[in-house]
Amino acid sequence: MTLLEVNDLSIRYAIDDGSAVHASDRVSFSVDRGETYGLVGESGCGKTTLAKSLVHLLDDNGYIESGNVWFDGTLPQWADENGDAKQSVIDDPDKPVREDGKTDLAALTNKQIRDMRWRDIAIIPQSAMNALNPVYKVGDQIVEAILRHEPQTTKAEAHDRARDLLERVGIEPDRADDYAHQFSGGMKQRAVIAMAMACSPDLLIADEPTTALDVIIQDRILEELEKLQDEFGVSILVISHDISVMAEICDRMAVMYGGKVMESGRTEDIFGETANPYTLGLKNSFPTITSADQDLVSIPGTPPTLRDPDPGCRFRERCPFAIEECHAEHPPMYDVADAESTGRLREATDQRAHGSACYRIDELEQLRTDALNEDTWTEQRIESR
Amino acid sequence: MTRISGKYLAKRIVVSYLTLLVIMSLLFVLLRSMPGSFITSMISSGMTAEQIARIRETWGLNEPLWRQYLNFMINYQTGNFGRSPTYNTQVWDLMIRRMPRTLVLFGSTFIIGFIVGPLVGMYLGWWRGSRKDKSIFSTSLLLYSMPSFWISWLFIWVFNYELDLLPSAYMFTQFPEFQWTAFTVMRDVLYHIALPIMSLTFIGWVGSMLIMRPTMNQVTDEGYVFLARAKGLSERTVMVKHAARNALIPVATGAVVSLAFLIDGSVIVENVFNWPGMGQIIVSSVLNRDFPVAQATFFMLAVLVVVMRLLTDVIYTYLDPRIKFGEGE
Amino acid sequence: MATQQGDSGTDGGSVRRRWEPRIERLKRGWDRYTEHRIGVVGLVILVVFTLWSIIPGVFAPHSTEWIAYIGEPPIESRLTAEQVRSLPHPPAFGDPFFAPLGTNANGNGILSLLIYSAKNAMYIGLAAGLLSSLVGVPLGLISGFYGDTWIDEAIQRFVDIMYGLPFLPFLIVLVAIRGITTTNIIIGIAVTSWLNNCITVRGETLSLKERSYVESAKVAGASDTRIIFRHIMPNVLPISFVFLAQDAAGAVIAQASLAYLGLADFTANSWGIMLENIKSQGYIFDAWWWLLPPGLALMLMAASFYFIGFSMEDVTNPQR
Amino acid sequence: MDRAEDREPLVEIDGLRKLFDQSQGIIDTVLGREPQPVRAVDGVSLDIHKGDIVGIAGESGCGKTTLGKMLVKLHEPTEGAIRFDGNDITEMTREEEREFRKRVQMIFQDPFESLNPRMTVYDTIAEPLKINDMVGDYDARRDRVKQVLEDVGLGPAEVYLDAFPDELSGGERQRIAIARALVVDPDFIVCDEPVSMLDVSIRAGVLNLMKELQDEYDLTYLFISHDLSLIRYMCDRAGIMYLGNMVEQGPTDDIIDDPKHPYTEALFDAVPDVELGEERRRANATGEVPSPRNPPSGCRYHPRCAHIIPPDGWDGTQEAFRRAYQFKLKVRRGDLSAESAESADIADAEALVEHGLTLDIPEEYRSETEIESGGSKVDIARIDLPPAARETLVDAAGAVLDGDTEGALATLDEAITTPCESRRPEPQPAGTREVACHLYDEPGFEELDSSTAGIAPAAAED
Repeated sequence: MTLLEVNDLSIRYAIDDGSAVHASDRVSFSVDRGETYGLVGESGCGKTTLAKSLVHLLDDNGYIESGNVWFDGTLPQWADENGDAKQSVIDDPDKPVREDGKTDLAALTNKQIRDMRWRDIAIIPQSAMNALNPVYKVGDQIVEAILRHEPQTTKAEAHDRARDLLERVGIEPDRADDYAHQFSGGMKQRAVIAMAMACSPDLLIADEPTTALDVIIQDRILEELEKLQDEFGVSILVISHDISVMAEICDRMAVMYGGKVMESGRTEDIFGETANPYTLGLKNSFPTITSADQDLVSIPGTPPTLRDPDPGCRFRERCPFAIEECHAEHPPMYDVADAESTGRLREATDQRAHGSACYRIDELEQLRTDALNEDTWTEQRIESR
Repeated sequence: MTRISGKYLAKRIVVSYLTLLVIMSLLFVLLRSMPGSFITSMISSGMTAEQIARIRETWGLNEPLWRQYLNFMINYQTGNFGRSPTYNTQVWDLMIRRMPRTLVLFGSTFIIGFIVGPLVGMYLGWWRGSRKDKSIFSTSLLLYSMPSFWISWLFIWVFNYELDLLPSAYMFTQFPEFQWTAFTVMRDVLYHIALPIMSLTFIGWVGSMLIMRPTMNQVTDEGYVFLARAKGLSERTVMVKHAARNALIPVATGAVVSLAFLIDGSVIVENVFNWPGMGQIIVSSVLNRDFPVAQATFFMLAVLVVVMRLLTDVIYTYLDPRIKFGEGE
Repeated sequence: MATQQGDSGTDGGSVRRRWEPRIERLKRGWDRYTEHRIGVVGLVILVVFTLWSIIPGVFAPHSTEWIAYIGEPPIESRLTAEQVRSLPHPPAFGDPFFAPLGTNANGNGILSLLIYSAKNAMYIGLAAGLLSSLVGVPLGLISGFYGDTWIDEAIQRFVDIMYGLPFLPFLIVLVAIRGITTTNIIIGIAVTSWLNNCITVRGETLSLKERSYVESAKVAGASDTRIIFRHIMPNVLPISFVFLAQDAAGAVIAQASLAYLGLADFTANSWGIMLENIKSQGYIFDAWWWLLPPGLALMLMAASFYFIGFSMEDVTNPQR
Repeated sequence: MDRAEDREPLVEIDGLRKLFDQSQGIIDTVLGREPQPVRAVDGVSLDIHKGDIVGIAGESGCGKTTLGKMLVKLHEPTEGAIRFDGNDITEMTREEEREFRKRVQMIFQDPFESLNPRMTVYDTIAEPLKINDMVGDYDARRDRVKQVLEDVGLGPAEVYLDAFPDELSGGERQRIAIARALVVDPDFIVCDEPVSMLDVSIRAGVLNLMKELQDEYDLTYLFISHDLSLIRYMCDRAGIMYLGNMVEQGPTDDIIDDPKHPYTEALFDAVPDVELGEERRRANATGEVPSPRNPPSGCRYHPRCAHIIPPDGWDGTQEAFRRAYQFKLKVRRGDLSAESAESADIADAEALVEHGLTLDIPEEYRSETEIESGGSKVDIARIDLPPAARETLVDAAGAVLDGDTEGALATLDEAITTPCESRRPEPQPAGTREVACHLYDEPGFEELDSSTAGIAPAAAED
């Protein structure tokens, strides 16, 4: 069952001089209920922007230019007793609710989306270590979230729930009366996760959930997320630059580069049957702890600025496999399995299947072999092309 | 529940006391370095050398300077501020009478300034860069640039001279026909204090606004502000409850600085409005070389600043739970 | 020690090459500065006042000695009683004389006085601001660089003591000690106004010296002086310019306040003295043309410094 | 097997200690406030041989950066000696220090902070030359800078010479930081997390560059990183630090493939891997790193250790002892108090013991009853706790419920003891490496970790 369906979402940041940063460009992906979906990419690839835009939390100069965000859930006032959208709302052409009861988050006003934040979609920000307000008790901050979305709850009940939530993530309930500075780094992270579960949301967006943490604590937090997913059945959208973390926790993922999805599909497919030059390059440059002798090869050049980019493939300037076509237009998502079996390019119709945005996946075997060769990635080769 | 330990407080009081001692020594030296002395005005040409010597002895000026200094420091420990040659009264009585009048003026401007300033600063910082921010900010800088006596004159001109609404001088009606009750006195004081307060606060709030605005702006980038939004709270709640509460912390530090600004302002305003407080006598005593009074007024104002610093620390611990004074971690 | 000799360039080309990036940077800074409208306004006001102080004769209709009805010195006739009674005279445009902002009680033209007084305010503002930066910045640098040592502690205690002294009365004492001259007023203002400067520079220095570029200079063997002058000071100076502007504004106001209290160099022309005169001669409510212009001029001068200071703060703010 | 052994060490570190005093004002000193120093580095010994890349790994706050900074004389050691090429660097003459500064350099973590924003690339790189009066005139200097720029892969150099750091990308900045370190042609470079702020796709380039330059410039590196896979990629030898101590050091591959110290083991278990397939084991460690201001006594790691050693005569399992010991720690930290018992609805002492015996560890290491209860209690009957110990625990829990935490602690301190908390383990040779853990002290404890403890005597001679 699809929980979230993002279609052709484009996000821009306006700049003073009139140009715009294309932080996310016609991005599509979908998240199923109960699954962990990953958005992986380097800094500035648009992954965080994308996540924030789902609940309209972009910076002041950012805006959604086009696209839809279909979410299986709706505003409290549009819902019937089961939480589904009322028929009258579905029929109302002025309300952005689809036949199947999904609501287009992108079309909601700021005031409307506020009612859905945290109740339906909770987001753990990148700097979760600073996400707790230093001047309020940790427990009170959880209570605040509960009371905001469930006004009928009494304060005492909310307090009990806050303590219970903390205990579930492994924090002594008494610590609810402590301030954030009395918590260690790992505990802060757990507290934020507990807070995120306060209103049992359907979707949890975790932006770099373990980046600032030490490795042993990171390990525990990853376990905590898995446990919560089992317990609450929540879907998790993880955003991270750390490929190994993503490989471990995600069911499916999308690899982003320069505001575009380069490759998407099941985690096994992405790492086992890699089908995009960028992902291939990324794999080459990532050290693993298990293999003793490996040669790391980095991708030459630097990421594009995304300021009014030209229509060509975003990766072509760093790509050793770029061809004439790549300069004309960014490739659409092609179905990988199809290309591999038939040797022909066919645009992917199913968002869930393994897809790759590259004109050359019809010669996939060749790409994979060449990508393993270090010489392929030297600067000279790419420039002499 | 305060997080200041007794030991820390004791330490701070010792430091403040030492600071005051140094300030007093500095004052002693500086005041004595001014040319002339108050006895010059008491000595008339017809006096004999003996008479002059007696006057000098009465005011303790025949002793060597280091002796005078010691006497001064020791007397101050016991609260003996000496006699004023120009006011011809015990300086201590003078202080006791004048200090409250200054504090009334001072306290009310301070409070109004510290409500208006941070409030405006909060809005401007939150909407930094907006058209509203730009126009209000530049206007407030214009206000901040006005000489306080000049703005007082303008107020007097409008509210007293043209409209005849408010009195332009003194703290009480000079020859009251009314019954002396607490209520009438209070009403009379309020009536007289209106213009001085208006003049002071018209400029005074800008100081705390200037501190609040940038900190408020920084706070908007904090993770907890983002999280508060993500929780679905309204912009207003996010701004007031989460952002402003944190941005207030540095404003507490700024309070001491703007206090100094306010003292200057009230010195001028007391002189303009003939307000019978400390600011009025501090200028005249310096100009008349009335050392006992000058020393005492400087001392009292220094005590005010030092006490405010201590208070700021206490306020700090209430504003910021992270701060714990005087305990090793 | 490393000398700059080798860098002064063996040929003109290398000098140009060395300076080009810096000029480019300045240009970018200027572009960002001009984004702020108040900064531009402040600059325009300041330019006007600067012109007034350099070439007042071009703008002023008369000299400061000009007297209504009589004209420029040498003065040969006296005013009639009726003429005296008409003083201070409201703005007049040719009939009976030309004085666009009227005259004061002595018959001097307000506009001319106003323009000739700009020099005094400008001088006091810039000199006091500069002087207090010259005290505050080095002390702040030293205090921050030797943070948590007795040097720092001593400087900070001294700052505490200075904060305990009320600014204006203290200034009065200082000026009284040394005699009321413009120079002494400037020194007095500088002595009392370096505190904020010192504290801010100290804080900035404390954070700058933890930067790893300072540490890598240390690893390379750089001396303390080199680190202070090459690595910390250039990064502190922009902020101290902001404070210079603010101190200048404060000085302009402080001087006017002193004048109001009767402590001004009455041989000079200044806006403060114009206001002191209207008070002592008792015309506050009778001569708006005399009351308003000097106050407005003071306000605009101080405001222009503030405007420039705060716009610069934005330009130098590394967060952007 | 260990090629470093037959060469002279370039850097010898012996018993190095660094305590950071909390800042103290004059007034504090007068009033006699007790300083409580941060024990950043607490007794580290290490040899670095010429031509090696030695890695230092550890979590934040373990003292690895402080160690690195002491090696380049950014911090003065509180105790111990550092010898560079045979000379003690804490006792150098001015002249010797000048020489030392040319031979030793450092590369810092954050490329956005390590370049002065108001200096051009040329000025930045040329600065060490100027300070040390190395290359004569402007032109010669400029040529040298250009050459180094090309060496670090920033060619043509002209493009970069007059640029300011804010015009460059993170990777370019870090290369410039490397160029600045190389320009004096040093022998030894301390690299403090040199790539942690860089994007993955850029990272490998910088690492490979560092490897290439090592050959070209004949360099020795100390490579500090929290990322163990980078340590594995870069380093010949590695040391693992925990709370200022070196817990294990030796050839990198040996340490990673067969960690001996329980902390090292946990550290490597915690690293996720892109390699798909078998499920990774999670790290078996409790709690978080304690404050270096007040570190645990004895072995710094013992409060978190999975292999904590029971006292002589303990006839229950090691796991039972670990739980009992955690109970004691919880009482000491105040996590178990009459108040907390109340809020958790704990009726009697037995229940409090059951709650206190739980371990905050990944689920795969938990007992069944622990999992069932969501980590809030264990069934006391199902762990092999000696009856005497069990009695002590219940007594102590009773005291806790009565509000007498002191009494409870006294009881526990007497009964639940471990050599790990009383004695500080000395680094012991174990196979190809040195390990500081009581498990390797005497053969008597071998059975606790039979798979690894057997090889201990092998390298004891050197």
